[in-house]
Amino acid sequence: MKTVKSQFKFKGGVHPDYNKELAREQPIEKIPLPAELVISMSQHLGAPAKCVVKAGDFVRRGQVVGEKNGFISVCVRTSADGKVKAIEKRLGPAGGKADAIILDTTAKPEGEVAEASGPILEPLDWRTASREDLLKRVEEAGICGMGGAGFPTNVKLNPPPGKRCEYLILNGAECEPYLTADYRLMLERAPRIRLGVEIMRKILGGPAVRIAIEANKPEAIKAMETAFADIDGNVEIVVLPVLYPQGSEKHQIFATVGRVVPEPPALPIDVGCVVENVGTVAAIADAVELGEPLLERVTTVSGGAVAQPKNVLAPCGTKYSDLIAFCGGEKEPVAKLISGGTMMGFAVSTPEISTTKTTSGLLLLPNSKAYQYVSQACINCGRCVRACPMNLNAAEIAKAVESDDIKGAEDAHVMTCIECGACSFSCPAYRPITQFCRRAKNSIRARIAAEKAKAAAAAKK
Amino acid sequence: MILVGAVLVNNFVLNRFLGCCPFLGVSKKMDTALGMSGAVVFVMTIAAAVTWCIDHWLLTPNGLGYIHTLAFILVIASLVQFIDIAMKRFLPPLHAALGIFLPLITTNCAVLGAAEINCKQGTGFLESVFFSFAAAIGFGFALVLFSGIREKLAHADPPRCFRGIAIALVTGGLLSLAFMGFSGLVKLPY
Amino acid sequence: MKPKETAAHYILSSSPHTHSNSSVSRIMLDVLLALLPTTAVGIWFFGLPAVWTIATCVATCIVTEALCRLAMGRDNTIGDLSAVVTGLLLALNLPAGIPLWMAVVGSVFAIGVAKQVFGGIGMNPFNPALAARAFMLISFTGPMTTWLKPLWWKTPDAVTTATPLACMKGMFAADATAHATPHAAAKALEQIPCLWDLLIGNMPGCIGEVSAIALAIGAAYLLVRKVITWHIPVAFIATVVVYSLIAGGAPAYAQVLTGGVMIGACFMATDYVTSPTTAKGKLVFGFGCGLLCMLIRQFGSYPEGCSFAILIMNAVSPLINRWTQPKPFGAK
Amino acid sequence: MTIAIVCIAGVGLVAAIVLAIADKYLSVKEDPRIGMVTAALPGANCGGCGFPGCDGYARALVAGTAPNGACAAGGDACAAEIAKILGVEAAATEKRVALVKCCGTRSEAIRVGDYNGICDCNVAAMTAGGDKGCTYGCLGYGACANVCPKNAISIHDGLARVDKRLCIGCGKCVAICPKKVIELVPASATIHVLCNNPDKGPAVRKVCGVGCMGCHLCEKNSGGKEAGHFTFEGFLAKVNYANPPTDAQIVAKCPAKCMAEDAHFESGN
Repeated sequence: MKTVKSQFKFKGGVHPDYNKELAREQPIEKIPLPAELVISMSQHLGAPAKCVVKAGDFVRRGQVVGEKNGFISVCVRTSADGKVKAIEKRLGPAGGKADAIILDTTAKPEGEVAEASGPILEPLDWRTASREDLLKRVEEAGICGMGGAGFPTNVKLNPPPGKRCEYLILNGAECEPYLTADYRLMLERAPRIRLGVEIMRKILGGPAVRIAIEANKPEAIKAMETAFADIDGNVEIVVLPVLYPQGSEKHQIFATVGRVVPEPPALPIDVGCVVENVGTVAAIADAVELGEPLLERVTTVSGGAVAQPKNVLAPCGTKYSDLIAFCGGEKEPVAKLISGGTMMGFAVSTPEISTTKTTSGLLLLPNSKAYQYVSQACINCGRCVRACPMNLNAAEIAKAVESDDIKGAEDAHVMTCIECGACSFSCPAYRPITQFCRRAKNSIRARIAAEKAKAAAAAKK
Repeated sequence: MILVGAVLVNNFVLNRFLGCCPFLGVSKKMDTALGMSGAVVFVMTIAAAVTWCIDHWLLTPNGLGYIHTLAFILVIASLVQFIDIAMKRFLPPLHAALGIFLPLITTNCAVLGAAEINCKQGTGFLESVFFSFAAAIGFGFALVLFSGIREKLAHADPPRCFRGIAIALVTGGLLSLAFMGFSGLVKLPY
Repeated sequence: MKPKETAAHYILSSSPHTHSNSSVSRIMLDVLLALLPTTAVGIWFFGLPAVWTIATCVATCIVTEALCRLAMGRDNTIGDLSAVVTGLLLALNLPAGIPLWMAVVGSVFAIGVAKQVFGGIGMNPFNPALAARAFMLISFTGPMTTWLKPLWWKTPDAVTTATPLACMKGMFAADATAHATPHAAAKALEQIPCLWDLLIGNMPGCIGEVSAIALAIGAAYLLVRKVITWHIPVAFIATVVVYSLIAGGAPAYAQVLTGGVMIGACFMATDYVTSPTTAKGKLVFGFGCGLLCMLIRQFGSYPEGCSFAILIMNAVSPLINRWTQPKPFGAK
Repeated sequence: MTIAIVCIAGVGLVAAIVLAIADKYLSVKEDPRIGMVTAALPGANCGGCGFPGCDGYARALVAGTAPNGACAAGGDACAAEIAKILGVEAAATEKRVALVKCCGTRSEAIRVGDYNGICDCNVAAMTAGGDKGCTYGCLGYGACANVCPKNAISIHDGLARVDKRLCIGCGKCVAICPKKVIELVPASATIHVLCNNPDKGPAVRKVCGVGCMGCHLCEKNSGGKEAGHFTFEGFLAKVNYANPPTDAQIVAKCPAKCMAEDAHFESGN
């Protein structure tokens, strides 16, 4: 085990104000169980889970309420005891609608139902358990990537035949402004993370381990050094320079091991790497050793307008309004409510939306911090091109999309865009470049889907 | 010298203002501009060779210098037709891209202009062919430059009344202005 | 039956939700600040006429911009200061003694024809100030090449004079025949001001192009503020130096320090809108500017090729852009 | 003079022979029907069909990749002629036009946030599901108006409206709308339900003053369920366009005010 400095620097990147001091020193606090939870069936990337309970049912904490629905999908378990009030389509933070269970946690079970006791799943000893058992446990615990995208973890940990994982990279960069959830996790639950790493190493067939942490988190680096001090095998802590988007999967792989993931549809496993967020790793440790599925997560509640910024451990499905109330409410009027960080998070329209497995932060921005687009003409200054970590000509893409030339945007490799926001961040004309890219990607995806459907229909004929 | 002169200094489009129709018509996309340039280079070079032969061996000996314009039009028109057919057969994508503009070369004053200038200068065969070739390169150069600007202008947002060809003309004028800087670079006899 | 508005009413926008605080007007302000030294030196050497020319150009540009936007029914864009920059740059590229009405015509051309017709800031294919200068050079050749002698207001006997450039032009030819008539070359060399004068700007020329030191200070400021990158100025000047070393004629330092090379390389060619986006493209662009500038200086009929060279490269920059697209991270 | 005539004639003759030979040996065999179909089309090259010019559409027709009847300029007569050339029956279709099934104007439907970004429905819908309280309704950012080849759609008071006379029923707006609020309906139908929200009455009322609550009054007033003028999806009434209602009375009787008699905005009126 040793600590090394990152040898590779990717091109581009920006330096937003991190504003982490707001919540950095706040220990993780557990929120009292809210009276109502809204548990979405779509908390992960891929097909939403299939709801298997109905209104009026009484469910026990940890019970499967949504079944895995396809290969890229995970199951959903209820985060608390309670009675299903209704199943409705609810708006998620990203703007999509999905079935959600409205759970009344104050309801008492009818009749004589035995008190739930003991662990939800049978605890496993990872040393003796088989690789398949461990993988199955990750799957049935409903674990997905907790960094933001929510990719099903069991799929990631099970590389397709012919591909081998050489490096397991732990993402502790947390480069999003304001967010400190992963940081607190690394400080407070370092042994858990170590246990998770050992389990994952076993599942993946003993890859080398790289723990990537940005240089501005010396305490976290120290905590990791202590926790991993006596681990054997090829394990390194890689200290990354402070640069957004250091937490992006592709850039982290480059910064830690110097490998470049080719353009989509290539995945990190194609260059022998698996990247997991530290939160996910801790969740795996819990699922295996304690038999505790992924039912709650740490969410940073911060931003200038919240009274007491906190790192809250809250059950998945907690409404934003409950989180805000737990953090002392609003200090000043909120201009923008953001689910996630300021660079890639989603602005939401109402605090009635609830958290998911991927909600890493909830930011309440006052008017002074909520910048608005005014969108002047592009002056071709090239700042976005220099800032783009994917080395795209963002200005060109934005101009093409602005004049409805989606084909032109596609030719400029818009599909490679990771929507990190560095372009819009650095644009002196305040152009919503990232949004232009999103628009292009959206219509290209729609077109490809339409073409596929057409081809499928033709094949049927 | 002829090359530099014809490409930069006495550029057909930007200085002699010959061939403005395809200059404006085919310059919206760079790919078509490149194809068109190729076609013009090809047509102009061959046309120069053919017209030189006709002028020297058919018209001048018979004292028919006064009808050479007529004869040239005839020859160039058939030549373009021939290229049109050949291209459709051998290079269908290019043909599809050039579409309506290929027959336009038929009446392209640049082609005829080059032949006329050759005639007036009384230059030798090789020199004539080379001059036409150079002039066509110059035409193509201007066309490609212009198409680059127009592709950029496609994302611009000019006032409504200036959209389309109006703005292209303004741009062409400014480009011509810039090319004035080359004047005197090569002292050509014509 | 109208439903009540909910209490919370947030701003909904796509990420990112934070910004670097850079802005167009701040960039333009930086350019203006960077031009301050050279403006001051120009006014010192050329006196009141320089003040009037600058004031006229800037004022006309602002008014034209406002009127154009009004006529088009679009937002007023004076606030982004780009019109002020255009006006100042145009004025700095004019001889101090030019009749003011010509300065007005040039400014109207710059904003009206070269910029707003295309839709305003960011859309123009050619640098407005340079397009206007080229337009004026062709339309008003006489006044545009009549130079005030520096510090003429101190020694009022000889007011106008020739620029060193005109002398240097002869030197290309003189150099070729230097063996036959060594005196001609030596005589031409004598007419070039000494290095110190070239650096501080004690020579006839346009208001803003004379003082290399002042321009270098401005360029350094822009580089430090990261408004421009080093690529274009360095490629431009290096090409001029290499060319003059190879082709002979006037010494390389004189080629760089006279005429519009310094202001062109640092302020005109680096105009964002009309130059390529990528570093590679910028190098090609700078090289092209330098090469064309020297070609025109040596062979062309105008003594100065800098503005034409940049204008032509402006036209080429979409092509350069097309061929120097950045390669996406991970692309083959 | 004679020489001149002979010369020109000679040159012309040689050229003609060369061209004739070229035409014979180098010409490309094309499906003759392409030429015939092109001739049958109006030749306006308007692009309304979505193909590059009439020739492009003709090629697609002959290749079987395009539906007949997409040419609005040529109309039914043209379609019939093309059908004859291609040897297929012309689909006897009634003219269909786009209908925006929403009447929640800015004053009626609440907005839950201040949208700030690109003026396009699809990206607006990606931003917190859009700024409209009703997540089914028209956002009014004009994605449909942008794709309409006939400029038949315009935005009024935060709502897209279709000009029935200009609409050619190409369906591009239907495809692009993120809220799926646009439907192609028979041009002859005059009574429409202008709502797309299948939620329960109180939920609809919370976000829109003119949303359908699923009260079934329109059905009752038009002769009951047996008459079959309406179908219901959740708490949303839908006109059965196979058997549309004709009695304008029901429009006035709709308590939610979400029905309209000929809802198509006509430009100039």
